[in-house]
Amino acid sequence: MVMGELTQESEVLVIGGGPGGYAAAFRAADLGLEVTLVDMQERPGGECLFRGCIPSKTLLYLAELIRDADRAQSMGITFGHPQIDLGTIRKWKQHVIDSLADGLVTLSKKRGVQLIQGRVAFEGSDRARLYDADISHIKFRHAILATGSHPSSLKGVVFNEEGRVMDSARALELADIPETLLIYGGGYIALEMGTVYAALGSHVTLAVRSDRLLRGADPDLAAPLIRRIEKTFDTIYYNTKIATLNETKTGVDVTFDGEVEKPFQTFDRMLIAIGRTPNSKNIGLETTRVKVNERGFVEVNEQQRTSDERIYAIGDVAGGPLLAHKAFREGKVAAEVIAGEPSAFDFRAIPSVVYTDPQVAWCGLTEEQAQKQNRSIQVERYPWKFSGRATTMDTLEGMTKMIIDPDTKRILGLGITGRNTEGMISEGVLAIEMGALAQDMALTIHPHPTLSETVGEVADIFLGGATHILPKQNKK
Amino acid sequence: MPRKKINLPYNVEYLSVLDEKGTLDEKLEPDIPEEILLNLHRAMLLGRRFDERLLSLQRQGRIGTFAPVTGQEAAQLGAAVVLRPTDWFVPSFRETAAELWRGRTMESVILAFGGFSEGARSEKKLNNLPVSIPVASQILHAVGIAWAIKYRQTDDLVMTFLGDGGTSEGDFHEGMNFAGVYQAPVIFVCQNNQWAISVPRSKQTHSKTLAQKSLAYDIPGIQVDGNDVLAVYVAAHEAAQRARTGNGPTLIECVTYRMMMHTTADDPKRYRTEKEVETWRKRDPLSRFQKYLMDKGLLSDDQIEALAEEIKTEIQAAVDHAEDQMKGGVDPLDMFEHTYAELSQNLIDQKEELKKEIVAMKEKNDG
Amino acid sequence: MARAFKLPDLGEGIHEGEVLAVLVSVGHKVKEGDLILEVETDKAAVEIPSPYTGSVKEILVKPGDTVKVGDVLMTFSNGVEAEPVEAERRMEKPAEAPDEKRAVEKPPEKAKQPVSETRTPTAGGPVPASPSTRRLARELGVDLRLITASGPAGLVTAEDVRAFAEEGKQALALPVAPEVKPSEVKPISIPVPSLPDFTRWGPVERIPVRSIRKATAKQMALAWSQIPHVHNQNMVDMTKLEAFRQKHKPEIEGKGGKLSITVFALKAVATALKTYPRFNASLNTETGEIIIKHYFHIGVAVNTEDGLIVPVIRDVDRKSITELAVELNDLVQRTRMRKATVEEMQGGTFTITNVGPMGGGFFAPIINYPEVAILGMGSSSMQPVVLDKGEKRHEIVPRLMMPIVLCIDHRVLDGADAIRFMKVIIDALEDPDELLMTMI
Amino acid sequence: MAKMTMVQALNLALRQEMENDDRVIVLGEDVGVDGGVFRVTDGLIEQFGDQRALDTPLAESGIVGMSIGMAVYGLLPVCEIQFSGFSYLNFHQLESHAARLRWRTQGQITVPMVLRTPYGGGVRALEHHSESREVFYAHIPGLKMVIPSGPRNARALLVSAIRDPDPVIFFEGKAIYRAFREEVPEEAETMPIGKAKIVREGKDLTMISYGAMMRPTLDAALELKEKDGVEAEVIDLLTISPLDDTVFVESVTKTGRAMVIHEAPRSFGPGAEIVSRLMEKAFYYLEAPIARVTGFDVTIPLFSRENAYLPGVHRITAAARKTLST
Repeated sequence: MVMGELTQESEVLVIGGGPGGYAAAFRAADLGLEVTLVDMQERPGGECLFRGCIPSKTLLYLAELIRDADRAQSMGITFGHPQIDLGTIRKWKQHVIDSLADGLVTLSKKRGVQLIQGRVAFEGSDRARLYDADISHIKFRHAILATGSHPSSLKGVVFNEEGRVMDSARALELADIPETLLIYGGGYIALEMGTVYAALGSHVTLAVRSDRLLRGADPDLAAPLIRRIEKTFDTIYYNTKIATLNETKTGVDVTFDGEVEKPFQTFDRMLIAIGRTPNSKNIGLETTRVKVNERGFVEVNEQQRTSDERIYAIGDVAGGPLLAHKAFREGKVAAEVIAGEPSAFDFRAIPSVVYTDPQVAWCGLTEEQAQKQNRSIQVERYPWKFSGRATTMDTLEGMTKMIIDPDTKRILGLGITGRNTEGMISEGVLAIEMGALAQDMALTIHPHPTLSETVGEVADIFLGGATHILPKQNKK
Repeated sequence: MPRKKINLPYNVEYLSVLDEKGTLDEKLEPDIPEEILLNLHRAMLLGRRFDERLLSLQRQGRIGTFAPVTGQEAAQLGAAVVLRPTDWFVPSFRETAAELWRGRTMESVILAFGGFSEGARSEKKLNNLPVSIPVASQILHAVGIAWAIKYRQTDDLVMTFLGDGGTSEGDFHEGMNFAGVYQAPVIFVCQNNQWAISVPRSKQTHSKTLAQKSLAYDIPGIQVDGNDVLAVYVAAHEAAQRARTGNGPTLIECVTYRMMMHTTADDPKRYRTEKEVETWRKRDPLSRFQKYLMDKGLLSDDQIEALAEEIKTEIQAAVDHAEDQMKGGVDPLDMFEHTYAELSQNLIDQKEELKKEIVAMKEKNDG
Repeated sequence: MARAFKLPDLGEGIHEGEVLAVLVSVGHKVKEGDLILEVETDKAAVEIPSPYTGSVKEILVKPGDTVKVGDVLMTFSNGVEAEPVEAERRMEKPAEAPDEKRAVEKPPEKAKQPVSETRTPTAGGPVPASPSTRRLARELGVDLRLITASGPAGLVTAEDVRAFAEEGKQALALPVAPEVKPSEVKPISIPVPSLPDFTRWGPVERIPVRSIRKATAKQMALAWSQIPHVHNQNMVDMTKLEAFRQKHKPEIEGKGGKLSITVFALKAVATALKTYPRFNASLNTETGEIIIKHYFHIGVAVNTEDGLIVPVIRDVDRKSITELAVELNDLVQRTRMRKATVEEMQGGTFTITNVGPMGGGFFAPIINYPEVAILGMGSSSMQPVVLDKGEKRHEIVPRLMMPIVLCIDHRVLDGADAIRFMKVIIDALEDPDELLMTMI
Repeated sequence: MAKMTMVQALNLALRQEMENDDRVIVLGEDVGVDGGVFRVTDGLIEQFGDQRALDTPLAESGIVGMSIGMAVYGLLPVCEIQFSGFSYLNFHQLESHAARLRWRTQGQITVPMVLRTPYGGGVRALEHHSESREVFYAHIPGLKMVIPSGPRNARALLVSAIRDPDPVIFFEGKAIYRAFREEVPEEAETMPIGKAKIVREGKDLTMISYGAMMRPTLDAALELKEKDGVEAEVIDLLTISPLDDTVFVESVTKTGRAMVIHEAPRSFGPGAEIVSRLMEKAFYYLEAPIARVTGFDVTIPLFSRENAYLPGVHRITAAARKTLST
């Protein structure tokens, strides 16, 4: 266009093409609504596909291969030292992203979802302005806000293209394999990226403000992982803050404030992974009745509706756990509510999976939460050293843990650490959602030999009769 | 029956005085009074900053579509600077910087791009025509004015602007031909900014240069580095001498570049590469000229900074002033004014009709 | 059971804060999410929402106190719990456990929820039920917490939900009564049978009952169900008054007024009310008192585009015909434009409704609760009237006759009162001089 | 069937006609690489090459004159003039030649070309980008003047125009280019040129309009139904010339009341011709004067005053109520 401003009308305007956004758009289209999806990227996928979950898992899989090849030695197979070709790795990663992104484009086309590349800012409760697009305004009947979040930084630190101080997105670009890498933060992103770089040969130092890692998970679940990274990472500094940070041509100079013997150190690169900030600024929310809380998250009810009844918010920007699978569901809920269905974001368990080595996965109530709520629970653990399958794979550090309501005998939570927990956790999620009793799990036949048996057997323990463990004494 | 080469009186020159870095070719340096040099620099800086401000206003939806001039400050100002107030200035639509030089206020520019006909109004009478959006259509008006000047035997002249695209329009060739026939005191300044929206100069015409189009009409033509304000000045100065001394028209091709989009509604990424833009960014007319002035000791970084501050406040004042007027709203009934010298009965009736409607609307909205 | 509320971890390594304000008091009923405290940390002042639905049992902090994460701040009785999870923590640790705040079963806003005294919500955590069952509950607008579960260990099954919804239907009763404060009236709740599906017999359109229509519906149903109405009808000879009216119309219009029959009626009614104060009253069934009002604010029913509105003219007794003509005209105009203020709708002691201009004849208006009488007027028309000329001689003459009707609250007034009251009005209207004479 | 904006629908029409017939050539400023400034010709150069999607030099007269030549030779040129406000530079080519060659050569030489151009206001544009001058072309014998009102009929009419043996001026309303989407069938669909259409049945009043004005007209008809219980019959002309009067004449014999809505200036506008036809053919059925809701007889103002110039729902319903009350 070269002149004037064109306005388009749209039944549903979805702002942001991440997992939440495209799930919402697709669901709305399937329910017969006219959908326009606007994203700054040309293709849907968002942070998760282009700069998050997918690329990181692509790299973590490679890390796992390297580790397995190494472990194989003790089992009688010796591979040569891995030759790492960053160029090919990047190409492979890009190929993974492209094939998934192109798939989403096709799905959008086939569903009649209109994709527009551009930036959106509200101009009221029924109008949004588009920047850098052929259409300059959209009049919508409903809008679904799915703008997501971006990595938080430290005061005065800005992430830039060439900088040595990276956010998770930059770290995934794998510009090089730094000799030394400092990671600031103790969450799953910090641990996963550390695992990748350590596997590729970097000397990783981890600094975390609190006294522990992976605070969302129960300590006994995180323990095997921590034991492992204490080996693979160079150092871990607990209760440590970054006092000063200075980027030079050759490296990043850092002074630590905490339990560090050498408070002043220099690293080739640094990754800041201390959390994420919602993208709720500069999108014209002030022109709507949408309420944003003091941390920038958009307030929604269980129908994902904001305080502006035409506008819905889903995914990271709507707060809650910043996870793609939570955004997926919220997106569907918003679309269904708009289509007049009695849908609501009502769940009993959102699974969390950390793709480190070993993996950590949990869902529902954790032991810690139960204590906080001073709620009486019973906890059962199944150490994998009793699992045949775990033994065949030499992954004995693993453990399966179940949280049970002592009165109702209902399963409240499940936690697993070890290999392939990513696939096993879903059984726990279903059990909790269905309100299953420990007995239901115990009576469900699990294939042998598999790691999934451990889920059945941990329930058996509760009932006092696990096959591969001696029954506890004095247990009713 | 001979067959021989016809020697045409003119050939096409190329001129550049400052190279891309801004280093001077002494023997070509024009003798320009310091004062003019500094005013010229100020005008270029103003043109640049004002353009940037307009863009941000447009991006915030505070004004409508407009055509940016960034990158072409030298091409238009280097030429316009030779004009006297009594001369006539006949712009196309991408000469905002030159328009300001010619006395148009920034307020009026903002108002016009804000969709307010008030933007056309001017307190003092200036020998300027308003922008002419239909490409090349203004050229013939320039020739007409030039003919009239000649008829009145003053030594004023007309300077008209067009773009590379404009040279494809019939009006351009008709204008050149008339000017040649009547030896009218007119200067055709072609800002060859390489792009007519998405059509590159190479696809616009088969000719090697645009300047050579003058040959067909026996008019002197010269191609200059349009990002070299000194070269533009020299060419314009000579052309002015020619016009004022009754020696007819001149065509000046300023080779420059449209650094921004065609208009704010256009997306150049669709048809040209960022790389190309980058190579031209290195030839920025403003920094080149600044280097020249610094080498001459006429300008320092501090002075530039001070000047920029001064300009910033000036622009802010204009924006505030214009936006006050815009926020004040407009009387729709004004649309009937200036259709004719006086309202026909028909228009009086229609004006009354609209008046009633507006009242009815108001009541509807209030009640 | 009592539940303790401790200061949640505010993240970013914040371990303590100062209590700025306590936003609730003991006994205060709070819903999950209601703000209960303001705490100032070194980062920011944070408003802390209640994690429970229930009532505040005790408050253990006061403004100025410094509290540490984990300190008990207040306790709640029979709270329905929700996990307090807090945005910043989630940011710090994205893999945090789910935010169950919104997982608490809530009936969807729109759907009606059956009220039942016999069952109270089961406290403590979400009700066990499969996702599809929970969705079914939403569809049927059922609150899971109210259901007695048949599944193992209190698992609510789809069948339980359906069964409950069935019962619920019968329990559902939404007459106008609930809107009225019990102090005013004790509703005899007769269950309203649910409507049949009309589409079985042909296409239908659904128009939501809104604003004025709704208000009218409630007000009328209330009045009709509470007040035993007695009607008293009559014909008034308007011939003289009409002549008088036509004569003075122009000058009144000159003053911006409209000399309508209603204007005279206002004056006549005021006179009658002064003579018979019991018509200017309300009945308090609670205390068994009749409240006589010593002011005479008369409402005039105005038919607007959006429905019936009754603006009130104050102190009619103290105003002249001209004043009334001007005020009434202005008030009616503004009412039609919905410009009249709420105050102007309140405080009426008696109501007049004139359907004459629309050509209405006899009709029986409903008393404007809590008033005790209303006067209705129809349209005048020329009619043959038999005049008694004395000595058994009669004459049939054409006269301009207007039907009027007075409706009274038989709990406060009797037929005899009505006739007397009516007499005053008729005399006043039939003879302008009389009207001007009696006018107080 | 996919939902499309008018831009996408027009693009589909061009694409399919170009696929079916190699005589179809698209030419104009920026129609190639840029895909047209409104993207109507988007992707055509990629699919058909620069010999069938020609980026021309900047010369309207050249574009149209050359199209005439191509058509004379037997091609089917579809040229684009970027904005109707610039088509005056090519006016003489239309008036003097495109419209007359058939007559001048007594049918020996014909000009089966299409001139596409955006028209109309409502998009906050600068001068020369908002006018509605369909009568200029409708007034020229030998030209056909078509104005679609939405994605589906735009597509069908453009296909018909391309296949039409005579020169067709095809106006596209900028304001509705992307405003709304409609189901547009994949398989090529045509619509007869010179045929109006009843888009809303009614008995009380006939509303006649076309192009971008159809939306406010239909909205007004809806408001009249809801607020006044009036059943207005709405007619979409689709073709301005040759004007199909059968549909609106018949409608008016039924309703007895009529109004014409267009954004072009009132005097000598399309309304003038429509009203004359009604005088000639439905005079005795009329119960009220025929109302005209149109732009005023002034140059369409810059966009700060544009909305006061363009007929809107309020102005249309007001005129309708006036007509109905006489």
